[in-house]
Amino acid sequence: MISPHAPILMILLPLSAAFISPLLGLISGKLRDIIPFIAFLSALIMGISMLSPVMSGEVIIYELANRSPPIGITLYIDALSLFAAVVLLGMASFSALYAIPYKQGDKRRGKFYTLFCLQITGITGVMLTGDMFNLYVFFEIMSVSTYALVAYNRKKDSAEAAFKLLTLGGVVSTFILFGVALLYAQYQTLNMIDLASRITMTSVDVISLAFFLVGFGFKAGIIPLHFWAADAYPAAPTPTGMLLAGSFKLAGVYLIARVVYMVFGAMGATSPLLATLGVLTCFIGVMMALIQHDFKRLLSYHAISQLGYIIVGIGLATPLGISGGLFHLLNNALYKGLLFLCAGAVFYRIGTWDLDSMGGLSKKMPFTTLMFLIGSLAISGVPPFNGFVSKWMLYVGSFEKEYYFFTVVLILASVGTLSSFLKALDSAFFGQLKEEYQTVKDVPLLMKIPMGTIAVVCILFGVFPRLPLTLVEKATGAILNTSIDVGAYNLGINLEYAYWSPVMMALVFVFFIVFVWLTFRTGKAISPKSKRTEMAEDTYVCGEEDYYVHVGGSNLYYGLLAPLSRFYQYLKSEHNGLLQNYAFWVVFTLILMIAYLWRVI
Amino acid sequence: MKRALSFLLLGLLISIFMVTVLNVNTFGEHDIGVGAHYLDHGLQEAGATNLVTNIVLDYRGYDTLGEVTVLFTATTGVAALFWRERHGKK
Amino acid sequence: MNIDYLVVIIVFAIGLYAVLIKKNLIKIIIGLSLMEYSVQYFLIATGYVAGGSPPIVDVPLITPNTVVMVDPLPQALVLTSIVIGLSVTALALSIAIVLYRQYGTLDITEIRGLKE
Amino acid sequence: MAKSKSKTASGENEPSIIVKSVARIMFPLAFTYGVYIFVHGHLTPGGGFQGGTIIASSIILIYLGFGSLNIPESLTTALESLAALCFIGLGCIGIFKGGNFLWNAVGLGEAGTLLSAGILGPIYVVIGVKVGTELTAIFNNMRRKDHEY
Repeated sequence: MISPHAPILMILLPLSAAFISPLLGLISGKLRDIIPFIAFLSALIMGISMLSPVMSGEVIIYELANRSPPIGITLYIDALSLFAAVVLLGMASFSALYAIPYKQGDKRRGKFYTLFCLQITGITGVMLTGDMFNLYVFFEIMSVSTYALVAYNRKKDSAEAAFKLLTLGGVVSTFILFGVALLYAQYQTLNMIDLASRITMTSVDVISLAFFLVGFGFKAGIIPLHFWAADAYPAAPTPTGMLLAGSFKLAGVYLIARVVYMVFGAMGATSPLLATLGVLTCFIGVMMALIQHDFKRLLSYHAISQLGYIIVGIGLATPLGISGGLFHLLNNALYKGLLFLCAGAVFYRIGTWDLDSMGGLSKKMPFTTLMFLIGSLAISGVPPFNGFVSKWMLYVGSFEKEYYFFTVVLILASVGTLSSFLKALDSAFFGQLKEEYQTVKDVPLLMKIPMGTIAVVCILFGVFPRLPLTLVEKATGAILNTSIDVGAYNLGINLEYAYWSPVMMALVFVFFIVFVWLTFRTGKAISPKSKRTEMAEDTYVCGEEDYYVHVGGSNLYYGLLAPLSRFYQYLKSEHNGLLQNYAFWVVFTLILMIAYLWRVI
Repeated sequence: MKRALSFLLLGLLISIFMVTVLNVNTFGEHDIGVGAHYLDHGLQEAGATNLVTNIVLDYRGYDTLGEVTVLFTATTGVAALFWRERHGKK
Repeated sequence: MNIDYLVVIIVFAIGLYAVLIKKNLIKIIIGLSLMEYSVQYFLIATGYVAGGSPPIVDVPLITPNTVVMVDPLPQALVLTSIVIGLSVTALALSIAIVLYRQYGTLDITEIRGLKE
Repeated sequence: MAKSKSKTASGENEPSIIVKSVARIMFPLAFTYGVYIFVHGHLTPGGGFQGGTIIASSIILIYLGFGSLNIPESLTTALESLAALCFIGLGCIGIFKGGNFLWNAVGLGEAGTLLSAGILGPIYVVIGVKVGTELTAIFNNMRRKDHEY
């Protein structure tokens, strides 16, 4: 049943789509628009067809040009790479479907689709390759197409974000090339398996490892290297922004797991550093998100913060921690994608990203509101949504490793996430509907399909987490080079100090929904137009009495944040938009990594 | 302040490289590893007298496909940035 | 100690210096290219074999074993990375053109619309 | 942007007669040399990238000499996409012959002759065409002065 060429087809299908779509564009615009979707979907099917042999422990090695491994290039497909590639291609298909109506009015969209296909090709190529230099080449396809996509809108901010990303990304790509060159200079081979058996961690290897850590950490957006992310995610067109925020870091995290853990075998040395940086990322990302009043920028800082969880999971280096991290990666791709699509839907209809100027959209866009609600509950780790399961695994994982402080920070960050999403919900969807949005309609069906599907998957994974976790377990097993059964940990479900059951949680949640709904129905809701004369005492807020007071996005948590103004002053002075400052942090991280690794190894 | 720190970092990086990169191997007098296969068997297996071409197009032809794609990506990106509507086209 | 690789470090440091300190967009792009070139020098240098000739078989009758040739693999890698560097430079210059049109300046310290 | 409209195609300064004649003489030579470089990429130093670059510079020479260049964008787009598809197609020959992608399945000829290296020669030709058109397209895009924003 499965084709022996399925691995290469996973890359060739999106790649050919990138070349076919400009040709088709000369004939018919309609046909060109659906080409990316078809290509990603068929590549996804290729990936799924390989699932059963790979999940049973087989490693598929595809020898390109029929040259055996150390001589030629190979594609190396184990559970980890297949897991990453399938998640990526799945999200890419949703994004491509969403892009069809979203990009309809754009006359340049042919270029957009081509770049989109190339980006997916690059990321898939990075995930499937088994050769260090080939990794660099596909890494560059991914990076260059991302630069072009971020600049695509050619507005002020997109050009600026793209230039900063390009400069820092260029430096980082050079680091990676240097790392590959250092490896080649010592071992005269580029094959990953070959290298893994030869690396002895000389002082030159440490430099090379630091280069890779900075490079992949930059792509993922670990804290001192995250500056580009908050600029670039909002600047890119929404379908890309969604992938950048959700799935793009898949590549960064995958590469950390693949190269740092599996090729260098440096798990013991690097994992405490990664976990610490992960916690910092998580915390600072949320703190920055709390003060944002641009819809997409808020989501971007949350994307950074969610990455922190994943890195903590990877950095815990225990079976439970890594599977929690990988599962969170999958969940994050899902709900982050959903949230970006909702933000895109709002922008599609009202044409602004400013939270302060929105309000009351739930009356006009009920579907989008529901989707956004599901997304924000999932990202905040509220049971029974999928975000809770992976976060729970991370809490338990860090607790078991006796990183108690990390557990506390992770939980606090979840609280911060929930509160900033309350803010976004409140300012965008609830409250009073503004006059100018009276004629707003909900989004077209083609945009609803991907949003609805992702939301359903979010709930399914939350209630029945065993389903995706079998996949995650195998991927974890590939990293740790053993066969893992997270079920042995019982998902952290039934420990002596903790207990939860996803199905029970779902039932409780449904019960409360019903309860609230019944209360709402039997009681009498006070609508803004009703005279409130029966009430014993009227609270005078301000203005006319039949208005709700709509609190803008900027100052909902004023009371909470004002005492932290010193801290925020420092954060703001670092996020100052100055390229040299960002470059300084990149080089600083490099030296920090080298110093740390020298001490440890 | 940051400027001075940047110079400091640069100096640190140079000194780190001095003690490592300079010792990576002896210039011109080391084993050539995988490369030996291309020198010994390249002509028989792939057929081109230019052995670099054998590697670029045969042994590592997939890299070249990627490289061509990077150039294509850059071209498309430049075209997207400088795109303008032609009279009566599209 | 092996002084032959010193040029790699010097060129790399000059490139990084341009990115870290220089304010002009074009100089930053030149710095990026310089960094790229330095790694390419390094790759080429690692493939060198003392007294080696270019890896091209001149007359098909001579078996390759009789001539000392340099390692051909780094040359192939450098060929690839040169084209990649060229692509990045082309895109960087285009974005710089767009930035110049939008902001009317090439000074990166004045292009700070996105902060916090 | 609108004010330079009258001079967009022809450039500000009329090139001198020397530049013009040199461009006229050099263009066919440079173009042919570029084709030679990529056709013989598997025999001599050089290859598709080098040849393509020479071809693109010969076209840029035309622009320098005559101050105008009218290459429709659809032509460059079609050429580069077709060339890339040909590359993938040549790679797929290996799959159809029972091997893996990019397998050099076509029989090798006598070493040192033009048809000696199976699919390598055609691939370099395809790359030469592709790189030539791509660099021309980049130049063509960057040189324009009347972009829309």
